[in-house]
Amino acid sequence: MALTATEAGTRKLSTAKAMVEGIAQEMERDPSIFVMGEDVGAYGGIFSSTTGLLERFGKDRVIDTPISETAFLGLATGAATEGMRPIVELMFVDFFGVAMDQIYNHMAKIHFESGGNVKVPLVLMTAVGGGYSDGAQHSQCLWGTFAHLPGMKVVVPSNPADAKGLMIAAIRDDNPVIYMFHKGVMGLPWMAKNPRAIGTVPEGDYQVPIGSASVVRAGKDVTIVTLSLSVHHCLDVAEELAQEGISCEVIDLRSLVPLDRRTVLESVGKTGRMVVVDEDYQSFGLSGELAAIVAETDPGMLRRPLARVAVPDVPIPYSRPLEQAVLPTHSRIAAAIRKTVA
Amino acid sequence: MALTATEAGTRKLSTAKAMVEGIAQEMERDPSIFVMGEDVGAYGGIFSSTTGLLERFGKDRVIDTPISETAFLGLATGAATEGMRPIVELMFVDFFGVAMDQIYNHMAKIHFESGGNVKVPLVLMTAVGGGYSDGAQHSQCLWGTFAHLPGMKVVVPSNPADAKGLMIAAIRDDNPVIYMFHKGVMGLPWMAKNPRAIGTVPEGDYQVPIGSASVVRAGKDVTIVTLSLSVHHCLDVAEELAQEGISCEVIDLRSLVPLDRRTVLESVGKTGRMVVVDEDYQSFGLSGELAAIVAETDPGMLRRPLARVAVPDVPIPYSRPLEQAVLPTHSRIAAAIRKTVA
Amino acid sequence: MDPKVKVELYRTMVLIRSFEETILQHYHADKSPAWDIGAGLIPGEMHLSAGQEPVAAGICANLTASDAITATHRPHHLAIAHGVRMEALAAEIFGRETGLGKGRGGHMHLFDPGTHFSCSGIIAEGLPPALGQAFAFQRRGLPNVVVAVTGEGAANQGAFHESLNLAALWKLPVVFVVEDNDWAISVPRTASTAVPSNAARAAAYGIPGERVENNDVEEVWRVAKGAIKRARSGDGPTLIEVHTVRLWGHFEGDAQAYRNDLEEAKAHDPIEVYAGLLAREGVLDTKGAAKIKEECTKEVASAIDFAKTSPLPDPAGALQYVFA
Amino acid sequence: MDPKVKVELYRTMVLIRSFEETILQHYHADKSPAWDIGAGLIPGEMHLSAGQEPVAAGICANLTASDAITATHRPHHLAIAHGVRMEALAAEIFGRETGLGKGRGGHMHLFDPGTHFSCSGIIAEGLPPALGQAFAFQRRGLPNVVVAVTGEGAANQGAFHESLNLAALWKLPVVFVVEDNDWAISVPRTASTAVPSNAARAAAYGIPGERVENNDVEEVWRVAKGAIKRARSGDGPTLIEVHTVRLWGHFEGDAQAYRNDLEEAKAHDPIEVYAGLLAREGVLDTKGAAKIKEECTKEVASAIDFAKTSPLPDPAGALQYVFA
Ligand SMILES: Cc1ncc(C[n+]2csc(CCOP(=O)(O)OP(=O)(O)O)c2C)c(N)n1
Ligand SMILES: Cc1ncc(C[n+]2csc(CCOP(=O)(O)OP(=O)(O)O)c2C)c(N)n1
Ligand SMILES: [Mg+2]
Ligand SMILES: [Mg+2]
Repeated sequence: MALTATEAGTRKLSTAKAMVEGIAQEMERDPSIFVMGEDVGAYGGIFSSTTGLLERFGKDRVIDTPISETAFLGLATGAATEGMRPIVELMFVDFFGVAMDQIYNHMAKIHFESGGNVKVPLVLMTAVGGGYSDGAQHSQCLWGTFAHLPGMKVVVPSNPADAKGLMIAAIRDDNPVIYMFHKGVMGLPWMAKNPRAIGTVPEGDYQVPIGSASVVRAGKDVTIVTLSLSVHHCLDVAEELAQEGISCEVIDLRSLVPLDRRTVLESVGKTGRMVVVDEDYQSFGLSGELAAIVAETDPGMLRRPLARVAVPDVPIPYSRPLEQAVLPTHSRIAAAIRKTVA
Repeated sequence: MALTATEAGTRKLSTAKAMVEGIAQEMERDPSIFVMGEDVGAYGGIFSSTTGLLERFGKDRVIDTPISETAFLGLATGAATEGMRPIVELMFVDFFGVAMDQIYNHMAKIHFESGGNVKVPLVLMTAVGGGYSDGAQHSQCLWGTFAHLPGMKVVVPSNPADAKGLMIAAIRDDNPVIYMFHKGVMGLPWMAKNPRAIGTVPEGDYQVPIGSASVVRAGKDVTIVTLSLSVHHCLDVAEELAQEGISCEVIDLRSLVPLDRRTVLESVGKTGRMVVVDEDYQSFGLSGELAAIVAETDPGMLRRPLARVAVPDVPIPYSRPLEQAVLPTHSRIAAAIRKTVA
Repeated sequence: MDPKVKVELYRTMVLIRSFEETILQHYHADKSPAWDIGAGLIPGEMHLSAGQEPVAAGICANLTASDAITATHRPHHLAIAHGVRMEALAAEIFGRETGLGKGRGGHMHLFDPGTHFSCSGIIAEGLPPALGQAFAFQRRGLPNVVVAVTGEGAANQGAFHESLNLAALWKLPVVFVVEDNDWAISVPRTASTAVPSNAARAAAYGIPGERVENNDVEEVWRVAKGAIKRARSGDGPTLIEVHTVRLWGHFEGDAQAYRNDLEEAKAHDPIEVYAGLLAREGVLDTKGAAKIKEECTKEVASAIDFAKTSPLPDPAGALQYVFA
Repeated sequence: MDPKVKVELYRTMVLIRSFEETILQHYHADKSPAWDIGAGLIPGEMHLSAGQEPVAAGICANLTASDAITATHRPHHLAIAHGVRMEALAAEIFGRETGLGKGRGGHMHLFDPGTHFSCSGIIAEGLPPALGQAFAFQRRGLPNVVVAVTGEGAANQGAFHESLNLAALWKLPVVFVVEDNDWAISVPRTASTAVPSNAARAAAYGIPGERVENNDVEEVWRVAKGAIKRARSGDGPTLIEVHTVRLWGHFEGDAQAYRNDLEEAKAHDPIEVYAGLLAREGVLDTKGAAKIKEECTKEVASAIDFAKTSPLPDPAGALQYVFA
């Protein structure tokens, strides 16, 4: 069974395989870890987030559930309070509403309400994002919703190496961590693949610290703050705009809670311009928070108006031309950057 | 049965009574309106939002439900799609998580998904806010959560006259409207009363337009943007600071969706300073959105750093000294304003 | 049973299958060589109902366009059987401006006010709005009923319980139908449900519960008839479970590697089974069946043609319809 | 039944009532003249359990501190009967740094890892975490069980259904207990629940269901004993409903104008009823009962004293404990 495939030192994995590798290595190490969710067993996860785990760890540790998100997410919380370390999958983040009370009033709050006496170490992993015409109930990102509510860490990897390192960090964290993976970065064989969905992944056991953003491209004219699949769109646009003499610094946030304010502020302090590219809904979300961080530090930092490239407060439409019109696509990103540096 | 009490022209009502009056007048006018929720009948609503309605309109139109929020909120949606106009109560907004799928994937999206063919005219009213030691699961505001997700209007009255006018506007709106009333502005006999929780309310039928903020105090040094109970704290602080020669302009947003950008921008354009006072969690919420609105219009507008007085991303603690430390209290607001104008 | 009804049941099933086969074909036609779910004339997830036609045909033969029906993520069979305009249905699936939702909804979000048809992509969460339609009918003194359909996997979701209790409590005119196709994606019924029949769950709400075995369209028709009559006369809801079969994948692209019952399932294609029965009964001969097939194929072809020649939505309108 | 057990059941009930009466007194003591829910030494909502002591006493007599119990917004009786340290319980209610949750939780959010006690203010949503405790016990091969308690109003919440199905499916060592006190705030059971007994709902999960009538502490004890034994031996969950009584308001300050059964309820105070029985049986005479009362009063007084003299949390620590 080949969970990993080594290729002469620079071994490349898809994001999905990198996640699975991180989970598997941790499960080897710590018997209190188990994986639970809908179709995580024989199917291997609808988005391949658990492929091969059942075969490797058996059905006592890789557990298919009924379609009872409230029951099994709550079960994960309770098991965590008794010292286990569950990794539980919510198949699409869009389904959060059937179990949000468990997530938000229990998983996220028990540690606080207990005055620190009860820990809830678990990973809630969930697929996010659109772009393949899955409609209004299966295409959302919603990280702004989770980041607004205190008590859970929120991580959002964009590439295979980070996916593994953030997974290991999330598993070892003593807090509940929401791990949001975009379908478009998983490297699935049945979906349009971003070329960077396959990349070099260290073999061993390593963590990407939660709360630390990554400057994925250095530049001096404008700061692009983004995350998840949009990182790749932004890198593509940055490459293109470099030809026009525009130098973009691209920040992959990687975590929303905690948010790496310093990396953002340093960059904006340098470029004086900020474009936020966010596949979540625009208002009352990430772009706002970033604007506030700048404004409460030094509003003079921004020499040009903030630009936001996000979903313009509309449910995600099914039909392709409409969906493409509301997503943060290459052309919208490029236009926003050009306007900001003009 | 005295739903209203006239006193020589300037009739005063509590916010609760003003809401009920608005509902009752509309129910008289339109037989398709009904009221539904837990304890809305004989009890009259835990926060008196339906007092007297059962006696007046009978149990076919004022309906107690089982504790099945998913079922009865969804029922309201379905009844609305068939042309009725439900007013449905979620007792505390903190309980949203048991029914968020109905609220957010159905109520809010059906109109869009149907290409405008199916309307969902309903009012979802819900109590928000803390300050009386009700703990982490019964004290939240969460308006940022609802404002982030497209498809529903979000109104948040702060006083009796607005409460009635916004209720009538919400009932007549052809969209789902979340109507969030703070327990502390209702004028309840069993809770610390803000003096402005009782005020003059026009007798007749009038609307406060949804999406229009109100400048409740004009000033020139600093713009305080706020809503709900915090409006009153801000007015008190503004009064106090006037003695020190600080002139505060206080904006009561009244609606978050749609958001009255113009009123905010005009004021900040004038004062060059913004303090946001928000009883919801600080990050990824209202204060961010307001910062973004300014930053995307003209970051130079702000001559001093933004100040945010909100709940600092912590669940609401039970014990009084802790709760008071995290709420936007008089002293925190005053300190933030002083610092901003310094 | 009236032979005319039998033929109608058969015709409805054939019409559904013709439609689904045509969608299947178009769905896969332009996704290769590197199969991409987001590519082609019909992008996105596609949940087809082949095998479950008896549920749709048997129930909907007892309904009129004034009655409502709520379906799941797998909604086409019910939409067609209930009389949703096939052109508008097909156009929505093709994402066209002429579709039921002007291309905004897609195949899991079909709304047809004319026939009170709706569906939802969230498991069991179509039931609560169905209660509201029933409530509106009841309060207005209308004789209409609502049929609310879910899968057997969905019967373990909280919304199922809340909806049955509320409907029973208020004697709402609803018929709850569980399509038991043995699978919830890759999870077999035995791994999701603590009881062998969801009909047993009716006891938790003091309402009648019935299970129809063998994917038997006539039995569905009979049991649904009784339940719908009961609902119409104000006696409240009934819970019906139909043991049916999912002939194809959960969604298109599902390799079904987890499944060991496929051969057996294929051997129980309900349309073939019913054709055999009607032939044996002398109700419909091969020629009659062929004629029906031909008529259905034509109807479907014209609907698909309408869809394919309809305009895609103008991106300029992407922000429309958020608010009324 | 062993007379010692009987006396213990009685003592537990008296201890609970003493505690609740003392809380009641302190709660109201400093909220007048203008009664303000947020004022006084004990602010906030206060849901007391007077009348429901038989449930707590009867169940917990069968548990050890290695077993878990999950309660609702009305949790004190279960906490006390399960052996949660009364000082820390009282201190939490008074919002002190020495409380179970260092004042962060409050009376609806009590967590005691030592006795695996927890509760939640959200209706029926305490059940899913209880499954997880049971899961952990099961997977580790421990003989411990979890008792998961809700009200009869809560039995109509989706979480109830999902939890029972999952527990039955996986044979988790859980005992579900429904406290039927006839009311969910102002909504009577008949207006919320489609069946007369929640025990009937066990059929929906293929597990045993039992209803205990008359708030009978000994019958609770007997039925719970059987169910706990069953859970411990790996035979899975049981659903028990106890018909009990809410002697006081839903929360303090509730005028109960909606209620017409108050006189009758008062006449059925289970502690008086049981005292009468034990006297008739010769198990406990008036003197013995008085002694128990006195001991309990003392224990409570000392716990309350501890709470009142403990420090309030330092506001400087308000941001602590969000993350571990
Ligand atoms: C609340 C929720 N959880 C999970 C899903 C993902 N999902 C879509 S269909 C499905 C299986 C449904 O099984 P069943 O109810 O038996 O219907 P079937 O697909 O067999 O028709 C799942 C798990 C969803 N749409 N909604
Ligand atoms: C999901 C949810 N809905 C509503 C409430 C408000 N609420 C608190 S207690 C209660 C009544 C509970 O009734 P029951 O379950 O019978 O318990 P009892 O109070 O009688 O002990 C309600 C409606 C809540 N806490 N959570
Ligand atoms: Mg199924
Ligand atoms: Mg009760």
